[in-house]
Amino acid sequence: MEITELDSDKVSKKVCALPERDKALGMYESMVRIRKYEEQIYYLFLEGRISGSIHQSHGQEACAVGMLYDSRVTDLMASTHRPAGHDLAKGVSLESMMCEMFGKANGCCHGKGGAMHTGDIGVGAIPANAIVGSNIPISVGMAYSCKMRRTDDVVVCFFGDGASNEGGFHEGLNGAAIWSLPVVFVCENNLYGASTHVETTMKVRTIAERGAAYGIPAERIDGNDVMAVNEAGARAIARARRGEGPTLLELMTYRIAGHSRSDASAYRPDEEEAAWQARDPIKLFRGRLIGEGLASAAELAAIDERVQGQVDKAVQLAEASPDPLPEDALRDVYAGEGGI
Amino acid sequence: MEITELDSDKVSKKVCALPERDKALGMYESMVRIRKYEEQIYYLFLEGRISGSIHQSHGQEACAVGMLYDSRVTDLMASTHRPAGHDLAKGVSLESMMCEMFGKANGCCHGKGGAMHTGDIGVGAIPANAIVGSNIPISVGMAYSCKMRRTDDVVVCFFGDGASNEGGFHEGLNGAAIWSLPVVFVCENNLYGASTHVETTMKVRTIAERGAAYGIPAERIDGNDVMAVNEAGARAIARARRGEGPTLLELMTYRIAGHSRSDASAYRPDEEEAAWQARDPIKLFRGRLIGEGLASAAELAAIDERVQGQVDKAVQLAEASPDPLPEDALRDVYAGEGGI
Amino acid sequence: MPRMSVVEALNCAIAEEMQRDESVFCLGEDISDANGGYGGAFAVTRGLHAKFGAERVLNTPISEMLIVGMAVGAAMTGMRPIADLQYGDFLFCCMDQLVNQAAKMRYMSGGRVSVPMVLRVPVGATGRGAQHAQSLEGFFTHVPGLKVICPATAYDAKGLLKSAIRDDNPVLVFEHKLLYGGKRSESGALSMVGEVPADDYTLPFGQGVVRREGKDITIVANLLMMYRAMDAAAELDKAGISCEVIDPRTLVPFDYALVIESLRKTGRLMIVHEDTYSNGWGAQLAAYVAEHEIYLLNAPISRVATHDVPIPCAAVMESFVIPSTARIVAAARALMQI
Amino acid sequence: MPRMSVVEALNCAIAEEMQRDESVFCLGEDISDANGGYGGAFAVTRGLHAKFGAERVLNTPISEMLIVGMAVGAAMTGMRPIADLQYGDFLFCCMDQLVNQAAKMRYMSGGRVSVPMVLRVPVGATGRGAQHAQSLEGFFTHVPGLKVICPATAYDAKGLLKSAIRDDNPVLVFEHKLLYGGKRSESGALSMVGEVPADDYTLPFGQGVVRREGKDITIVANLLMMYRAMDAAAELDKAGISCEVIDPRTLVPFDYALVIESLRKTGRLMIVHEDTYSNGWGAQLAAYVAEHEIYLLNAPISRVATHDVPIPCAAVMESFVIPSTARIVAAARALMQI
Ligand SMILES: Cc1ncc(C[n+]2csc(CCOP(=O)(O)OP(=O)(O)O)c2C)c(N)n1
Ligand SMILES: Cc1ncc(C[n+]2csc(CCOP(=O)(O)OP(=O)(O)O)c2C)c(N)n1
Ligand SMILES: [Mg+2]
Ligand SMILES: [Mg+2]
Repeated sequence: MEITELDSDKVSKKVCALPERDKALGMYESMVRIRKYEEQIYYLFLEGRISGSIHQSHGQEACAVGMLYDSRVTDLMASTHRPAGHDLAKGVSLESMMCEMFGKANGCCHGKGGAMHTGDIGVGAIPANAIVGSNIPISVGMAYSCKMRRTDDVVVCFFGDGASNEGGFHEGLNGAAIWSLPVVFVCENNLYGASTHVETTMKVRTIAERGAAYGIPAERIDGNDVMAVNEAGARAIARARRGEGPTLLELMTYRIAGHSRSDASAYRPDEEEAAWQARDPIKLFRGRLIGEGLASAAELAAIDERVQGQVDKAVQLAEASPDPLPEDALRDVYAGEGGI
Repeated sequence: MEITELDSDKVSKKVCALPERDKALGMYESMVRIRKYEEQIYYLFLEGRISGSIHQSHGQEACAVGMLYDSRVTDLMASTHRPAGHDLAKGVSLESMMCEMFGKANGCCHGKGGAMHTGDIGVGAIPANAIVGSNIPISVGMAYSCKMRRTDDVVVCFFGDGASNEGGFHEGLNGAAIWSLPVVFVCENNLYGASTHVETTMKVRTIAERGAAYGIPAERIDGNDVMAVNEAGARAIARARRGEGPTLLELMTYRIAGHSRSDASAYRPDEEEAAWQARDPIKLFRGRLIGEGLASAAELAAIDERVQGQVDKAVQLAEASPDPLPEDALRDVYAGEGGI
Repeated sequence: MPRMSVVEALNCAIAEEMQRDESVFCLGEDISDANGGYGGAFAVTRGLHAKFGAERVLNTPISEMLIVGMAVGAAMTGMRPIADLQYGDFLFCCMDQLVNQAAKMRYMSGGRVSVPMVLRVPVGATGRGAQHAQSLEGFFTHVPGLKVICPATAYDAKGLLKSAIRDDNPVLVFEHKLLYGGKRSESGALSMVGEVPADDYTLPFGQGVVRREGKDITIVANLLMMYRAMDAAAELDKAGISCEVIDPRTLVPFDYALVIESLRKTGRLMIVHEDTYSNGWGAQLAAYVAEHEIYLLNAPISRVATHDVPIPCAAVMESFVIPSTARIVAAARALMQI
Repeated sequence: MPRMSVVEALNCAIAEEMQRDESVFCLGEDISDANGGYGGAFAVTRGLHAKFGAERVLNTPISEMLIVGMAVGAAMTGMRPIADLQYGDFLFCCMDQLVNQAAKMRYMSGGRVSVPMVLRVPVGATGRGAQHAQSLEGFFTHVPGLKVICPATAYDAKGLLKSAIRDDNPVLVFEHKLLYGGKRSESGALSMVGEVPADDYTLPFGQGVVRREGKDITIVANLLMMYRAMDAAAELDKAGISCEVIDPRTLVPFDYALVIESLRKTGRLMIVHEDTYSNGWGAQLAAYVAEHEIYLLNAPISRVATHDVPIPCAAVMESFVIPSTARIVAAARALMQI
C-alpha cells in the first residue's frame, strides 16, 4: 500500500519543470548538505563521539528543501524532534548545528538545546520542538504576529503523520483557518510515527482530507520529488502571503534511518524499504538534472565533495570547540537582569 | 442565519412518525420534567435559596430525551457543565439532583459535586464534566470498556458546539473511529459557546462535516424535534450496538436561558430568540401529540401538573434534608481504607 | 486619587499598556464585548474592543492549547500577548504549552529567544465545585522559567500587571475571584475598592509588603488569605498576640529577605494559603526557612492551607476546607503556646 | 530467586496481573511489539502482545489526552487500565485528564465512582534536553486524589506495581530511565539487577525502607538519587560521618513516621531528589518536619536538588544541575560543621 499510495489519484502526479540552473544546483546542494550531515551524525553516534539521541531526516530532504529553498530570511519556520533537514534548509549554519550536537558552547543553542531543539531565530528558525504536535499552535501565533505586524512574512510549520492525531493539530488548524493566517502546515507523512504505522492511527486514508474539517485547502504531494514539493509549496506560500490563509500539504516520504538512535526499524518490511530506496529523493533529482542536461555527473560530484568538505570541517570545528562552563547551565532561564 | 440553518439541506428534514402512545407520553413527560426542573432552579437562584452557578438546559429538552428515552440502564452517558436534562433523561432521580443543588448530604453526589457534576453511576450517568470537551476521551474509554467486557452497551457522549474546537474532540473521535467503538457523539449546537457565536469559531458551516476527518458518519438534525432526534439517535445507537462504530450527530437547538446564572444573553438578537421560542421543543411536540390525536390537551396538562408536583416535592425534600457535616469534606478522596 | 476595584485596575493596566505599546494584545475566550459579548468571564477586558478593535482583543474558540500556544508563538516573534483562561483550572488543558514551551523556549535556545507573555489566571473557590476552584500556585512555583505573581489589591493589580506586560518572560498573574470587586455579587466576595494612581506606574517583582506590623508571629499570606490573615491579626491583637502580616505579592521571584527580616523580630512563622497543604507554595517557603534560617525560629513553622482534597461544592464543606479566619486564629494561639 | 532488571520486574508484574485479572489492560504509544514494534519506548511491555493480544495491549495514536482520558473512562466502568506515556514530560499534554478528571472523579461523585488506573511515568535526565528530562514528582504530590509511587529497585518495582494495579485509585508510577537496566546502554545508567520472587507478592504503599543505617544524618532520597545517596554515604563513612539512607518508595502516601523515627536518632535531615529545588517533593517533607518535629533537629534541613533551571542538554551542564554524589557529600559535610 505504502508506495502505491503515491500512485493513487490523491497524490498530485503533475511533473514539475526544473528551475533555472542556479536554483536547481542550489536545491541539489541543499539536499546533499542534509544527507551528508545526517550520515555524518549517524557515524558520530555509532562511534560514541556524540551522545543523547537522534531523530534523523535523511530520505526526507526533498520536503525540507522543496518547502524552504525560496524562503525569505524573515519568513518563519517551526520544526520537530527531527529538525536537521528543516534547519539546514532554512539557513541555520551547519557549523553551529554540528557544534550543538557535540554540546559545545558555540552550538546554535549554546549546548543547552541539543539535537531536538536546534534552530536560529536569526534566520527565522525557532527552537525545534520535541513535543509532538506542539509546534502547531505556536506556529499559528507566529502567523498572527506576522499579520499584526503588517509584514507579508509566512510561517512554515512541519510535523509528522503521527502529530496529526494530537489535539494541538485540531486547535491550531482551526485557529489558522478562522483568522486566515499566513501559515503553511506541512505534514511529512513518512508512514510511521515511531514504530506505529499511520494506517493503524486513523481510519481515513490521507491526512490531507482532514483539511476540510477546518475549511483549509489541502493537497497530497510526492514528498520525494523536490520540484513537486517546491511547486505546491510556492503556491501555498504565495496564497499565505496574499493574506488568503493557510494551506495543508501532505508530503509522502520515508525516512532512511530508524525512528531514533537505537531503532532498527524491525516494523518496516524489507520490500517497502527497498521500494522507497529506489525513490531516494536525491537520486531522483540527480537523475533529472543530468537527464535534462542541467548539470553533468562531474559537476554534481564536485558539489557532493564540496559539501562533504563543509561537513568535515564542521566536525573538526566542533571537536576543537570549548565545552560550556558547567555554571553556564544557570544562565538563560530568565531574560533581563536582576531577575531571580 | 441561525434559524435558516435549520432549513438548509444539511439538516435532515425527514418528518418522523410519532411512536405508540405510551412512549409518546413518556417522552413528553420526560421533557416536561426537565423544563419544570430548570424553571424551578432558575427561581431558586433568583430567590437566593441556592447558590454557586448554573448552566441550564431548558430549550434543549428534545436532544436529551430524544437520545436517551430508549436507553438501557446499563448504557452509559457522559454529560457537560449543562447536565440536568441529560441526567434526568437518563434516569437520575429528580430528588437526588435537587438535593445536590441545595448542597445536601443526600444529593446525588452527597453535596460534593454540585450543579456541574451531577450524575448517578447506578443508572449509567457518570459525573458530569465541567471541563469543556474533556468528557469526549473519557467516553471513548467507556466505550472501549463496553467492548472489552463483551457487552453490547452503548455510550452517549454529549457536548456543545464550542467543545468541538477542543483538542480532546479530535483525539477522542479519532480513537473511537479506528477501534470502531460503541459510542454516539452528540453535539448540541445551540449556536453559542458562552457569548461567542459558533460561526466565529470555525470556518466550516457545520460540525457534522468534521466527522469525515475521522471516517465517522455524521448527520445534522433538528434538535428541537424530539422525534427526529429519537430516530437518528436510534439508528446511531443500533449501529454502535452492532459493533459498527461511532456516529456523530449534530443537533441544532437553542437554550432558553443565558449561558450561566448571570448571563442576560445580550449577544443574542431579539429576533433570533423569538424565532427559536416559536420552535420550543415542548410546544412543538405537544402540538403534534394533540394534532395527531395521541393525547388531549387535558391529558397533557395533567402530566404537567403531576411533574410540577414532583418538582415541588423535591424542593421540599431538599430543603428539609440535612447538610453534610463539614468533616465529610475529608472523605471520598481515595477509595479503600487506611489510604492516607 | 481614583478609587478602583481590582477588575477596574486590571482593565486600566491593560488599556494603558495597549495604548503605550502596539505589540500588546489580548486573546482568550469571550474576552471581547463587541455585540453584547462578555468582555471576559470576569469583565476584565470590557471596553477594550471599542478602543483597540477585534484584532487586538481577539476572541478565540474554546481551545486552550491554541490560546497559550499562540501566545508563545506571538511572543517569540515580536508581540506581547496577554492571554485569558477564564478559570485557572483550565490551565491543565494547555500545560504543555506553558510548562514545556513557554517556560523552556528561552533556555533551550541558549537565550536567543524571549517569550514576553502574560497569562491571567483566576483562582479560588466560589461554590462551583472541584473543576472551577483550584488555587494552582504550587504547580507553577515548581517550573523554572515562569514568573508567578499574585496581586491582592487594586493598587498592586495595576502596578504588577504593568510590570508583567513589560517583562520579557512568561508571567502568570494569579487573580482571586473573590477579590475582583465591582458588581459581582459572589457569596464571600470582598467588596474591595482601593486608591489607584490614574497615571503610569509599575511595581517591581520580588518585593513583598508588610500589611500589618507585629512582633509575635510573622504570617505570610497571599490573595484572599491575606485578608483573612489581617482579620485574624486584628482578633488576635485583642488577645494580646501581635501578628506581622506579609503579602509576598510575587511568588517567583519571592522576597525571602522580607520574611527573614520579620522573623528576626518575631521568631515564629505561619504561612496561610488557599493552595493545597501538600506541596502548596508555602511548602517551599517553609523548607527554605528551615534550611537557611532555622535558628531564627522559636517555634515550629505553622501552615494553614486548604485541606488535601478536591474542592467540594456545598458551602458547608467548601468553607471547611478553605482556611478561615478562625483556623488562622486557632493556629496562632497554638503557636504561642508551644 | 530469579534476578531481574527493573524493566523485567515491571514486565513481570504486568504480565502476572493481566493473567490474574481480565480487567487489566495496557494502552499507549508503541507499546505493542507485534510486527516488529517496540513493546514500549523502554521495552516494558515487550512480549505482552503475544500473550494477551492486541485488544489488551492497545497501541494508540500519538494522542495523550485520548490515552489518559480512555484510562479514566475505562477505569470508571469496570476495567483496570495501565497507561504508558513514553516520557513523563508528555504528561503536560494531558494534565487535565489526570488532575481535573482522574484525581477528582471519585470525590465529585461523592465516592460513587472509582478510577482504578495506573499511569507509568519515566523520568530523569538522559542527555536529551529540556523536554525529555523532567522529574515531575512535585506536580503530583500537589494533587489530592492521586497516589504517587517511585520504585528504585527491581523488587520494589514488581511489588509496588502490582499493588498499584490492584489499587482502586489512580496511581502514578515514576520510573527512572537510568534505573531500567537491561540492554539499554544509556550513559550514566546503573546496570542494576536484583532478586525478585518469581511468584506473586505485593508491597504496601506508605512504607519507606532504610537502605543503610546510620546515626549522624538522615538522608531521604528517591529513584536514582537514592543510589547517589548510598554512594555518598559510603564515602562519608570513611570520613567518619554516618548516614542513614531512607528510600520513601511512595510519595503519596508518604511514610513520615519512618523519617521521624530516624531523626530521633540523627537529628539531621537531608533530602535529595532530581525534582527541582523549588517546590520539588522534598519541600513538602521539609515543611512537614519543620511543622511537626522541628525540635528533633540539631541542624538546618538540607536539600540537594536539581537546580531551578530547565534541564540543559550538554553533558557538562546536565551533570552540573542534577545532584551528584559529590554535591551530596559536600552538603553532608557542611551539615556536620554547623
Ligand atoms: C507529545 C509527544 N508524545 C510522544 C512523543 C514521543 N515521540 C517522539 S517522535 C514520535 C513519533 C512521531 O511521529 P511523526 O509525527 O509521524 O513524526 P516522525 O517521527 O515520523 O518524523 C513519538 C511518539 C513526543 N515526543 N511527544
Ligand atoms: C476547558 C474549558 N474551557 C472553558 C470553559 C468555560 N466554559 C464553560 S461552558 C463554556 C461554553 C461551552 O460552549 P458549548 O460547548 O457550545 O456548550 P454550551 O454551553 O453551549 O452548552 C465555556 C467557554 C470550561 N468550562 N472548560
Ligand atoms: Mg511519521
Ligand atoms: Mg453551545
